[in-house]
Amino acid sequence: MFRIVSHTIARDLRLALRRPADLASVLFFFIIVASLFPLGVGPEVDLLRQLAPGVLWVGALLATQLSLPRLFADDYRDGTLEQLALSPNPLGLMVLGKVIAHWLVSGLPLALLAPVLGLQFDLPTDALWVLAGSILLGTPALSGIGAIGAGLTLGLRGGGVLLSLLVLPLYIPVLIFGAGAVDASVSGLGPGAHLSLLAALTVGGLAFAPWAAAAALKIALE
Amino acid sequence: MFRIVSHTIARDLRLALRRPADLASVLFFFIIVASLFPLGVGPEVDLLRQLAPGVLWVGALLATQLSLPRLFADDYRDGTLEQLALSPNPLGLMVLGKVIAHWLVSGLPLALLAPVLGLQFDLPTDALWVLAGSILLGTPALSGIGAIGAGLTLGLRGGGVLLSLLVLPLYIPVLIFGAGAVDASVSGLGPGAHLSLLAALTVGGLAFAPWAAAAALKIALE
Amino acid sequence: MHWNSFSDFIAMGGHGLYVWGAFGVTALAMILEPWLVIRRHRAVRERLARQLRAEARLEQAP
Amino acid sequence: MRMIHWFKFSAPSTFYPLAGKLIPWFWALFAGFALAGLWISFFVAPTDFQQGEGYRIIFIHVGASWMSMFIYLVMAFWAGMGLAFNTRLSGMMAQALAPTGALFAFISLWTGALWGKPMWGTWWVWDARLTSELILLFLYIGFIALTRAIDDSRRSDKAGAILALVGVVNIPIIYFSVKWWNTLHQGASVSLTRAPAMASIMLWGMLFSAFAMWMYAVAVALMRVRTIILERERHTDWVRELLLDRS
Amino acid sequence: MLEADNLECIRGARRLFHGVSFGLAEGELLFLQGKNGAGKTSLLRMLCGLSPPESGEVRWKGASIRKLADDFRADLCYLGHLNAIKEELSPLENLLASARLAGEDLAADDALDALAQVGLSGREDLICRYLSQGQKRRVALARLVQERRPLWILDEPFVALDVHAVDWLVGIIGAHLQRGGLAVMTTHQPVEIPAGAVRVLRLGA
Amino acid sequence: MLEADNLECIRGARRLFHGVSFGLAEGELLFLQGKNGAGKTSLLRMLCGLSPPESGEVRWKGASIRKLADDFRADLCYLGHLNAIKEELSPLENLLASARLAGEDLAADDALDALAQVGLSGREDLICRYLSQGQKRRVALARLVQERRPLWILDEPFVALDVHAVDWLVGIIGAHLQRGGLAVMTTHQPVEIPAGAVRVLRLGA
Ligand code: HEM
Ligand SMILES: Nc1ncnc2c1ncn2[C@@H]1O[C@H](COP(=O)(O)OP(=O)(O)OP(=O)(O)O)[C@@H](O)[C@H]1O
Ligand SMILES: Nc1ncnc2c1ncn2[C@@H]1O[C@H](COP(=O)(O)OP(=O)(O)OP(=O)(O)O)[C@@H](O)[C@H]1O
Ligand SMILES: [Mg+2]
Ligand SMILES: [Mg+2]
Repeated sequence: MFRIVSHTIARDLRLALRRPADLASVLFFFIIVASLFPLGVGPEVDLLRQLAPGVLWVGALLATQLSLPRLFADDYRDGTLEQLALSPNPLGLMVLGKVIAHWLVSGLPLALLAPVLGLQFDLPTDALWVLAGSILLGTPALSGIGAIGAGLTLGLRGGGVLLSLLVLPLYIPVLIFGAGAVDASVSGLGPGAHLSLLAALTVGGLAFAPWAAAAALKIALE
Repeated sequence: MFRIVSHTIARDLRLALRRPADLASVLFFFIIVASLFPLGVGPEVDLLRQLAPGVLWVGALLATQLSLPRLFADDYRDGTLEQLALSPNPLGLMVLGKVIAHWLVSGLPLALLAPVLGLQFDLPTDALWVLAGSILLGTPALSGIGAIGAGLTLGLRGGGVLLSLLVLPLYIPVLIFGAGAVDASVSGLGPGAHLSLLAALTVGGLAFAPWAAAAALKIALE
Repeated sequence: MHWNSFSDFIAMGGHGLYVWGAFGVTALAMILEPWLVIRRHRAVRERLARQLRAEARLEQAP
Repeated sequence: MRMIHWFKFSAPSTFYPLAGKLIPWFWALFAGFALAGLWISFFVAPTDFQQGEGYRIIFIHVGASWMSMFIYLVMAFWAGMGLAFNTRLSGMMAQALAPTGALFAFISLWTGALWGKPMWGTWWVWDARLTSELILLFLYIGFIALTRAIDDSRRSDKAGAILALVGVVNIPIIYFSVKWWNTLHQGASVSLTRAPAMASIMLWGMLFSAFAMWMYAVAVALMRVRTIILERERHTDWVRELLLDRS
Repeated sequence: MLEADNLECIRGARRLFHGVSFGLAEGELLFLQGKNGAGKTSLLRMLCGLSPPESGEVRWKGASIRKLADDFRADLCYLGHLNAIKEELSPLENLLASARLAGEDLAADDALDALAQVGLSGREDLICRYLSQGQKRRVALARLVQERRPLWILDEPFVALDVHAVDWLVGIIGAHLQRGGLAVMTTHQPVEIPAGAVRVLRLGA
Repeated sequence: MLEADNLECIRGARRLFHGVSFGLAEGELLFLQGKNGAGKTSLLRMLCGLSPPESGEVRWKGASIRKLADDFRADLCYLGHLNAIKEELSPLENLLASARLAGEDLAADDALDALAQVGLSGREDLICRYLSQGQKRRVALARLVQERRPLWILDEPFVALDVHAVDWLVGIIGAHLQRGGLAVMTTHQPVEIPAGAVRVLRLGA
């Protein structure tokens, strides 16, 4: 059972490494989004500091979300997904593997990068740590929920945009608790409560989402 | 010469109408981004009003940008692009047609929707008009520049994210002048200068971009 | 010469961290880059030579 | 006649050994300029009465900023030559320059940030010049990412060329941003038309370090282009001879 | 072993086929014929359990494949119109990855051997995007070399292959039947499978 | 009319072919042969001007196709491995749109007629996603019915077609040659084109 998960992770990671441009590009998208806002909003430092948690979390969310359409699309297009569905292992486990691999190449690097961008917004050091932590905790839930959306929109033309439509509303709780944690830390309250809610979302998401996504995939293949 | 442009527009519009989900999704993405920010940032009205031009423009920009990867990808995958390149008409004109069609199903509806979202941020009426006008004027440039990026990244795996990386930096002037126009109108200065700069960008973009994009497409097909 | 001592020189009138941070990272980058380039050049030469030798051998022994 | 010479040297097989001979000279020039520049920056230039010792960052900051823009222009020039005349070497030059240009853009940002903290009290402001320099870095990275993502060298040269040419518009924006927008960042203090606004010794320091960086950029780019030439020309007879003889 | 009982397939307003029944025993090949659009692909996907029949049932070893689920799939090897290979992996990596994901262990040597058999020696490490149409198909077919599951379902396996490759594939399928395997296959090209019992089913008028 | 002069093709480290030269006159068919990966598709794309040859030149009516550019393309009809049809348009819409984008006017009646000839009557308005593999290929081939340009370049046109459709296509190509057209074609299936001069070019050892 764990072997099938780890094989899937290994394969997906290898594919991801085969095109390092992808990984880099998710990160740069994050950087660019985080840099667009100040340009649109204007350069006042105080205003920007207030905005920072929201902007960075929205950026992380959009960056994750951008890489979702390809979670299953490649496998679908070239027929691999059919083969996976026909393999004698539970499809849910393979989806779990794919979700974990997706997190490793999106959520994890985003969490590492976020504090650097936080500096641009002049966030205090404490808040930077909380920012990284909250993104680390929250992104697995994003990958999991995203997998459901990616499964449901698979093979639909314009799936990419439809996908955002389905997934972003489900991302809102993660966004609220995530940005909330950083806000709380900036304003001197402890971020603990928010972080534990985030952790709960992630555990729930990872336990439940792969199976829902697997069901969606089976429908897409019919 | 104009016939080939209009034929291309007609075909692309028909395809777009065949999947109305797409059009709807661009709009909903815009709505969702514009609604995520208040959630991430918090509900103070004054703060939000200050943010509005930037957030709405960034939203419009990301929404346009999201629909770019499919500008040529479908035609490439199913072989239509080869056929276009082999047709005895200048490829640049067909690209121009595709760019205009893209604008008609992305930029135009965004401009119509933007004032409604502006209301959510409590923008004054004048500013709402300027917002709609600036988006109307600026988005053709976005579609044009986007076409270059879409052509350059065509057929590359992970092209979608690479595309954002290439295109978003080039979008920044449009963003600055666009959001600047709204800002200027909010703060009582006239938006005229910003708007004419936007118009200049658009004219330049539409005159030049299709040919650059066509060159990129020919390279992708080699 | 307006430095009274070596520690004065390091302190840079209180801005030592900034000045040395700037010069240090620049120096580091300008050492690292050529080093990487040279290393890659050597690796490429070796790899290509190996490949070409293998090819030559294949051609000689049909 | 000119043209013939030009095409002769733009043949990779003649350029490769030529570059090999030139590289040491550029390193030597680099060393000379760098020593002179460093000497001026630390031992000749006086303490600034306003900014204290912190201003010594200027000696790298300005040079790196200039080079980051200049290298982009050169890169775009090569790229355009490649598109127009279909010379193989041009694309290789463009690709060899990009990482060095990106490095200088990064150094400009880094030193600027380290200067900004003591001077303006913040690492970063969203000022037009700073922002456009950041965009320049993104453009370099975009160019590198694009050319790496395409593995057919001919295609990647052409695609990169289009991107480089499109991105050129950013350079005047960076340069004139201080004039166009009223910003925190310093305006141009070196100009050909009017007398230098700063002490001439500082000007010399900046010029020396900028020349050092220039020589450095040429040397590194030549080294890199030699690697690229080898990789791309590995099937030609001259590379075969070159590699099989020596090793 | 494999039984189809009164299968019906409806697509849109069209009834593609109905009352399709057959039984297939060990060592037998079912050759599905019919003109373009007759419903061959649709029937094969039904036999795999990918799409449910409108009415009727598919049975494997006497039990419904819906119920058997994973147990049925463990006995099945399906090869569709699409190749199921990743364009950015090499043939070798593709073969290893697909074996692993199907829950099997394939040694690298065996994989190399299989690739050599399908005529891809020298291209084991070239990414598949650069392969020709026929070479891509060969990568997909290389799976069959080591495949020991009893039921093969092949949808136009000969497409894009040159004559040598067609001969090779015919041999592989023959060997599979000899071992007591079952196969269901479609193709528009005239081929001769040198095997025991070939049964033919024509779909459509 | 069509001349290839000493063409060379390099892909990655491999020289696929070199010194390929031929001339093709009116009413002649060039039958390109070679095993999978020999470079047939690559050569056809070169003849179209889609990818430039490493060395050598393609000439049409005596002038280089690089120079002729649009004038050459106005005489050319290319049909590749891919069908160039939109899955969300119907066969009729596909046919009309592709004719228009190629700069030709096709009357709806003629288009319907062409679709009927390729055996798609009754499916003119079904979107192409639902068509079977062979039916999609037929939509792509329907272009040829009305096609009067002199040079046809066809890359494995018979793939996925059933026997009837193959016969029909053979007839269409024959008629084109009879009219004085030129054609270059590859296929792995054995077919007989009933036409004047068939020249054969084998790529690869
Ligand atoms: C990350 C932050 C910064 C960036 C990206 C940046 C960027 C640049 C660029 C691109 C130039 C060259 C443009 C030209 O010569 O016209 C430049 C020059 C210069 N910068 Fe900065 N800068 C930054 C921070 C600073 C700071 C904090 C200061 C000092 C308070 C400063 C002072 C100067 C000066 C004096 C010049 C030379 C202007 C001239 O003589 O032309 N910069 N910078
Ligand atoms: N929604 C629909 N409405 C009407 N007909 C449909 C619909 N969906 C599919 N069809 C028809 O169902 C058939 C599907 O056939 P299938 O793909 O199984 O054919 P096939 O026998 O495999 O053909 P080929 O030899 O071309 O591969 C086609 O004739 C198609 O036109
Ligand atoms: N980068 C590369 N490195 C090495 N070989 C390559 C590269 N790109 C393509 N090739 C080879 O070039 C050939 C391309 O062949 P092409 O597609 O023209 O073949 P074909 O004759 O049409 O074959 P098929 O009958 O299978 O369609 C293949 O053999 C492929 O392996
Ligand atoms: Mg079929
Ligand atoms: Mg081919």
